[in-house]
Amino acid sequence: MYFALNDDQTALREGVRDLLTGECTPELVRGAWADPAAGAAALWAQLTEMGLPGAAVPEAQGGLGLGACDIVPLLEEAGRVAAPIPLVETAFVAAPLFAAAGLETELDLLLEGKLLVACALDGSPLVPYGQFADRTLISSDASAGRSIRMLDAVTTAAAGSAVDSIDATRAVLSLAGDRPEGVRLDLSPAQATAAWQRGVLGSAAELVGLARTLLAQTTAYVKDRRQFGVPVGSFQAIKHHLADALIAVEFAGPAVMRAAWSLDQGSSNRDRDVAMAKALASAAAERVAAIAVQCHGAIAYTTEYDLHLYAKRVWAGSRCWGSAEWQRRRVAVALGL
Amino acid sequence: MYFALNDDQTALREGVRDLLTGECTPELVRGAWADPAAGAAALWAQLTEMGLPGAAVPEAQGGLGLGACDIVPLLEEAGRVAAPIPLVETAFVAAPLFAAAGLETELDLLLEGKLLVACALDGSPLVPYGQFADRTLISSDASAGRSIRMLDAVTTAAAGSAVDSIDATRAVLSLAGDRPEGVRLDLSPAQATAAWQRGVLGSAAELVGLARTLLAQTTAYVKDRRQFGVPVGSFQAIKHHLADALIAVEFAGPAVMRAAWSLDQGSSNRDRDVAMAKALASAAAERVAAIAVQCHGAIAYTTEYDLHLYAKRVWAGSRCWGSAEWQRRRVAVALGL
Amino acid sequence: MDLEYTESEKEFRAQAREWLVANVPRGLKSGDTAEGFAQHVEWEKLLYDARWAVVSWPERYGGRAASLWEWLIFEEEYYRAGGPPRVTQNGIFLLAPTVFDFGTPEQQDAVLPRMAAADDLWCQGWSEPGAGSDLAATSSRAKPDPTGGWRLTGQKTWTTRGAFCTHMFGLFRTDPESERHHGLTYFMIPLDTQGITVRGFDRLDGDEGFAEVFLEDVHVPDEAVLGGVGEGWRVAMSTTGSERGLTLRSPGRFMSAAENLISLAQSRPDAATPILRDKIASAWIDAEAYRLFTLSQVTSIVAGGSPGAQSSLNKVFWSELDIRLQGTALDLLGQEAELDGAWTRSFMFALAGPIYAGTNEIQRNIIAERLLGLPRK
Amino acid sequence: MDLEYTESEKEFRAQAREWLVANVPRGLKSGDTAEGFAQHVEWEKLLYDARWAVVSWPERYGGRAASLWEWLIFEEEYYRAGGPPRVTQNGIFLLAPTVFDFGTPEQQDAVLPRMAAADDLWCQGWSEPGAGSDLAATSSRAKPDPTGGWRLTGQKTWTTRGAFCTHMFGLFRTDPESERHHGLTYFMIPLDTQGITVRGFDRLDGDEGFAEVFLEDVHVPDEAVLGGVGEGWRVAMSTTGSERGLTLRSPGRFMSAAENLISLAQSRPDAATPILRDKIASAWIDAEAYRLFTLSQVTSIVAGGSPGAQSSLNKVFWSELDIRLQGTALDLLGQEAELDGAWTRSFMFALAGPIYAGTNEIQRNIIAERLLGLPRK
Repeated sequence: MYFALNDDQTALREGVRDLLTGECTPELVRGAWADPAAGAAALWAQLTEMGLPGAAVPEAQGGLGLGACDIVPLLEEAGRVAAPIPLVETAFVAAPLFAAAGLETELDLLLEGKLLVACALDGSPLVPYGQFADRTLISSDASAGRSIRMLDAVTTAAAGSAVDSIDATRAVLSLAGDRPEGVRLDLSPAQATAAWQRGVLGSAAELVGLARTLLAQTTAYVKDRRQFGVPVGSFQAIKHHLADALIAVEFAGPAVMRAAWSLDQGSSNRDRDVAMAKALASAAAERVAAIAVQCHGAIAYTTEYDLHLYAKRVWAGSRCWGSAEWQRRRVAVALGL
Repeated sequence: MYFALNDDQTALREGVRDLLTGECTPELVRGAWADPAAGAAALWAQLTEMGLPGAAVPEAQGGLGLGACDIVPLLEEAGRVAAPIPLVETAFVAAPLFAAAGLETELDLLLEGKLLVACALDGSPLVPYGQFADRTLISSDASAGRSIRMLDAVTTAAAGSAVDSIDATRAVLSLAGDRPEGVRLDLSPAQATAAWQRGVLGSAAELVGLARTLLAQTTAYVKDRRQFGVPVGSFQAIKHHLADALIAVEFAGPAVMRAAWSLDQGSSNRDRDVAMAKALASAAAERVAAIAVQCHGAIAYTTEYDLHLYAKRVWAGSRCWGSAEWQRRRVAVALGL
Repeated sequence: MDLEYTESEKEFRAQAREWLVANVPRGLKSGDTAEGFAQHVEWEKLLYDARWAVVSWPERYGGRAASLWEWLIFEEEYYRAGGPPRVTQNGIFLLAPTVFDFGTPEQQDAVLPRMAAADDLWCQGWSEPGAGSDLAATSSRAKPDPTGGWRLTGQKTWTTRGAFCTHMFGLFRTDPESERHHGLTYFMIPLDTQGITVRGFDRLDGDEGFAEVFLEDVHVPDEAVLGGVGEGWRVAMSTTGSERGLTLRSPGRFMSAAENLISLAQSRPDAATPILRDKIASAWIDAEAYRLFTLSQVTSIVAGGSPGAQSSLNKVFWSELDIRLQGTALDLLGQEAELDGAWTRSFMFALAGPIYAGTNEIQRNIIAERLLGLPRK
Repeated sequence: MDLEYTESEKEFRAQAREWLVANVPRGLKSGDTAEGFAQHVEWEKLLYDARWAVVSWPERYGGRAASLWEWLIFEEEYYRAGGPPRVTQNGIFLLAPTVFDFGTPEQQDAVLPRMAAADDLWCQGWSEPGAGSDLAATSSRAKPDPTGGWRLTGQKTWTTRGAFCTHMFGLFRTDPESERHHGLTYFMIPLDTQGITVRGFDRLDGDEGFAEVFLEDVHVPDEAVLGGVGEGWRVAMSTTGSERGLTLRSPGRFMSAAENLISLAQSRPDAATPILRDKIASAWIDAEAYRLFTLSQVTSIVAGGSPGAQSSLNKVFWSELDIRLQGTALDLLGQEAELDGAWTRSFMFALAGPIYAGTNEIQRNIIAERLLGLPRK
């Protein structure tokens, strides 16, 4: 039993953290609000240099051959800086799927950092990042191992229309009406289900990262900000809000890492464990975002302050890949309820 | 529009409050723990002098002819002192039912203060006060206006066995196995439903009264009790707990009074309004009880201190006559959800 | 107990409903954008022309001398008809009660009719950089001008719709030696006065609804003072009482929102899980409980009572009810909640409820200290 | 990452499970009643004889020198097998870690084996009338006896199972001039010493589990002092750290409770509404999250770390999880929740979780101040 990252994992995580802290600044995220495609491209180029596109691709197929336990901490780092890019979808969902399905052209482009992928995996008409993604994966019931299809950018653009997300970096496309057929990927049901699970888990990891940033920013703010002659953070009510926020994050984090382990081990409980991770991560991120806004007060409400960049990513993303309630229902079923 | 008690109602309420404050002391309630029948009889004799058994019975049939708006404040007062007696069941549910069904023998005895009535109206095998009640009303689906039957004390005792409630004053009987038929009351479905609604509403009123007492005792305690060199009540966390308790009570109270009005008016929304009242009252009482325990600390845990007399009545009674969740479901249905 | 409205109140309701149904505009842009604000002002003028802008005011100021009951009825009908948020609300609901209480007859005549007609558009100048809910930390100052009137210098911020308004009210420190809530004075200031710079900035929900207001040696006449020099704290507390109390959030708004939530659920039966139906029923119950609480409060006010610290109960309850209600709507919307639509904007706006008009932390302190009598320290 | 136990740990689990399944007693009365306490002591002696009483202790004191991992495994198996609450827990989990850290070898030899064997039964003397979570307000005092040893006078209260135990540990003020957490000393006291009166009183859940302990000029030898005169605060903090941390509430207890809750729901399908199923899933998820958090904590402790203020996270989380879990059981029971059964007793006992071992209000202060670095004042 050893429930912690090993040295390699820690080093990789720190490398990615250093890169993202330096590159994916609030200014870059703000730039992506104005031009999502350009923001994503700039960041993706940096991450490609570190080999991230191929992180989950077997070494034999040109990737890094990393497992979920290696990659999930990196996705949490991406969440921490609100990386405005479909990192989960491209590197964690699509890349190993392309490898498994033998889509060599797409895989090569992806490994070179020239392909970003969007997902509409859970039957919603909405495709986050669909406005600029090079490929879109689409499935009506991936969690149950149904087929996954792929659209190219031209087909996607023709079938969809841009809609406004509260987080402009997500460049959401809406596929209303009849969806194009696209190319059906040659996958086993287990491979399709695993892709869904990676998406859910990756999304959970990002939400935990976002929650950590919201908590850190709020903690710093209430130490500094004075009201009634004392730091706001010296009021017991504020302390208890932030204690609750820390509890939410600290008990979600290990569940996310355990789900990564279950995926890597092919555990028979992996579906339950992934669902539990997302249920806790969504609930924690929503809770922390609300506490962060409340503890900041009015300044949380201005877009000149950075907080909204992270809070809106939470509100936009927490119900994607299955809301907390939806995921708890999966856990309930797994428990025989 | 006038949402307050009128002078007569206020005077009646104050009369009952004065009586109960003087008579239904914590010592009397403790006595009823040891001997529930004797405790109830002692208190019932006092209340009979004020005419309470006939409160809801038409004047033509020897009662006071009061409406729900008159009686509900009295039931709240009974809750406030944790009156160890089936007051709701006897005076608010059974008395007008006996009058409506033409059960003259029972009505006369009841008006004379010689008959206490227990209810198992919601299909549960448990009969609070069944160990000493003179009659037991029983129905499997009274809320839908199904028939109501009546058992005498001998039949009830033969069919049931005493079980331990966490609140010994409730002298619960369990009717396991086949239930005796008893006497079927000659009632219209509307009369049966109205009896159920009075029970739900009366129970809600008692819970609001209990919550008020728990809040008052806790408020007094935290003003007095010192920790870390200051009154416990000066800590912001304690203040906020008690503010939440007050909010819960203050927003449940008007809903209970409005449901009384809806019953008196025969409003088409009366079922929804009664359900809403009980949903809020149960939730408020449970919340306030938990806050009361937490703000007291260890002393809440000793039976030498009075708090438990009121908290246990809440825990014992909050799920009777329909839990908060069950009642919200009725509201949801009424709203077309 | 009498929970029926009188025939005349029912007639008032019928009139209001008829006019509102026929006249409430659809599809206005947010009143917190420049374009939307102009649309809203047009609507407010229409309201005023039909004498629905300030129903509870005396007729000479453009009202109908409506009772509190009629005001509640009007608000219910306003929101039921889908009426948009009032961009005049900071004037009508916050400044006006103070002018009625503290203004001279000349001030009342000068301020109120133009406010009702949406000719003057008022914003509040409460917050300053470094002082949010802590009104007593005001550092903007005013000094007497030797030639008469006052000279104002300082900075206000978080001024809702400040970039679009014409006038501002707020506190300034007139006694430079004073601290905290002493030595403050309440001023009413035309924003086109020389020395004032207004800078709008964006709000979380995407609208440019906030402004900073910079004042540099701004001259205002003595008539700009409301309620006496050095009396600002007492006067302002009266206004924040209004802000927290009945006036800012009438029950009609939440009842209407709860009905809309039920409609949303009915339009999405697959999304309306038993858990969400329970939350929706809760939201409706809470909105109704808020209405009932308000009715009992108004009964007491009509009988001569004053809500006092009770208004803190209102503030905490409606603001947290609103978050639960709007959050449940997002759960019904599922992934679509991320779209920049009415419900999601309402959710984000609802999160501000526990912050403005005195944070809920402060309100809970008030409840505990003034209603329950817990010790301050 | 490696979330598998080793073969030897699995073997340890199998042994523990086999013995526990064969030996765990059924139907004991509550250990907080006189009759039940005697039954529990018998069970504790059986545990000791099979060397399962103190698995993590050295073999010379009756343990198995089990690792922290093995201790977690044992706890899981203990609760899974339905093992009753340990009436020895205040000794084993609170006093013993302090004796290991601060005791002399002679004290360790004198105290630990008899504690493990349930020959000496320890209760804690923390609270005093007027001082609950405020340990530093201790006013019981000890003064040096001219002939050696100490003279103790004062009153302790809320002493769990005090009426049945043989020994007590607690703080006494040895420096009469001192205030708050200075000048306190940690004593270990046989309750049969002359001058001690123990008065049991009833607890909310009906058991007579509390006691007041009156000390009137009680003589104890110098060896009764643990960790040095005047060092009581530091020593006690080490114990309360244990109390709040890993040791008092191992995850096995909540995992077992969550499994029992699932069984309860399965046995009452009509009562298990979708809302309750969601709450049950939440309770299970939280119990599992608590287990996982603990595993990462133990990983860090095994690597030489110390949980420190992190144990406040544990305390708040398990105590509030426990209330949600037991409350959900009552909802499943419906009206039957009022019966004096195991679930209802567990619910009432769970309400004490946020109170004892330092209230959750204090824990949240610690979390905010020590883990997040918020200012104390």
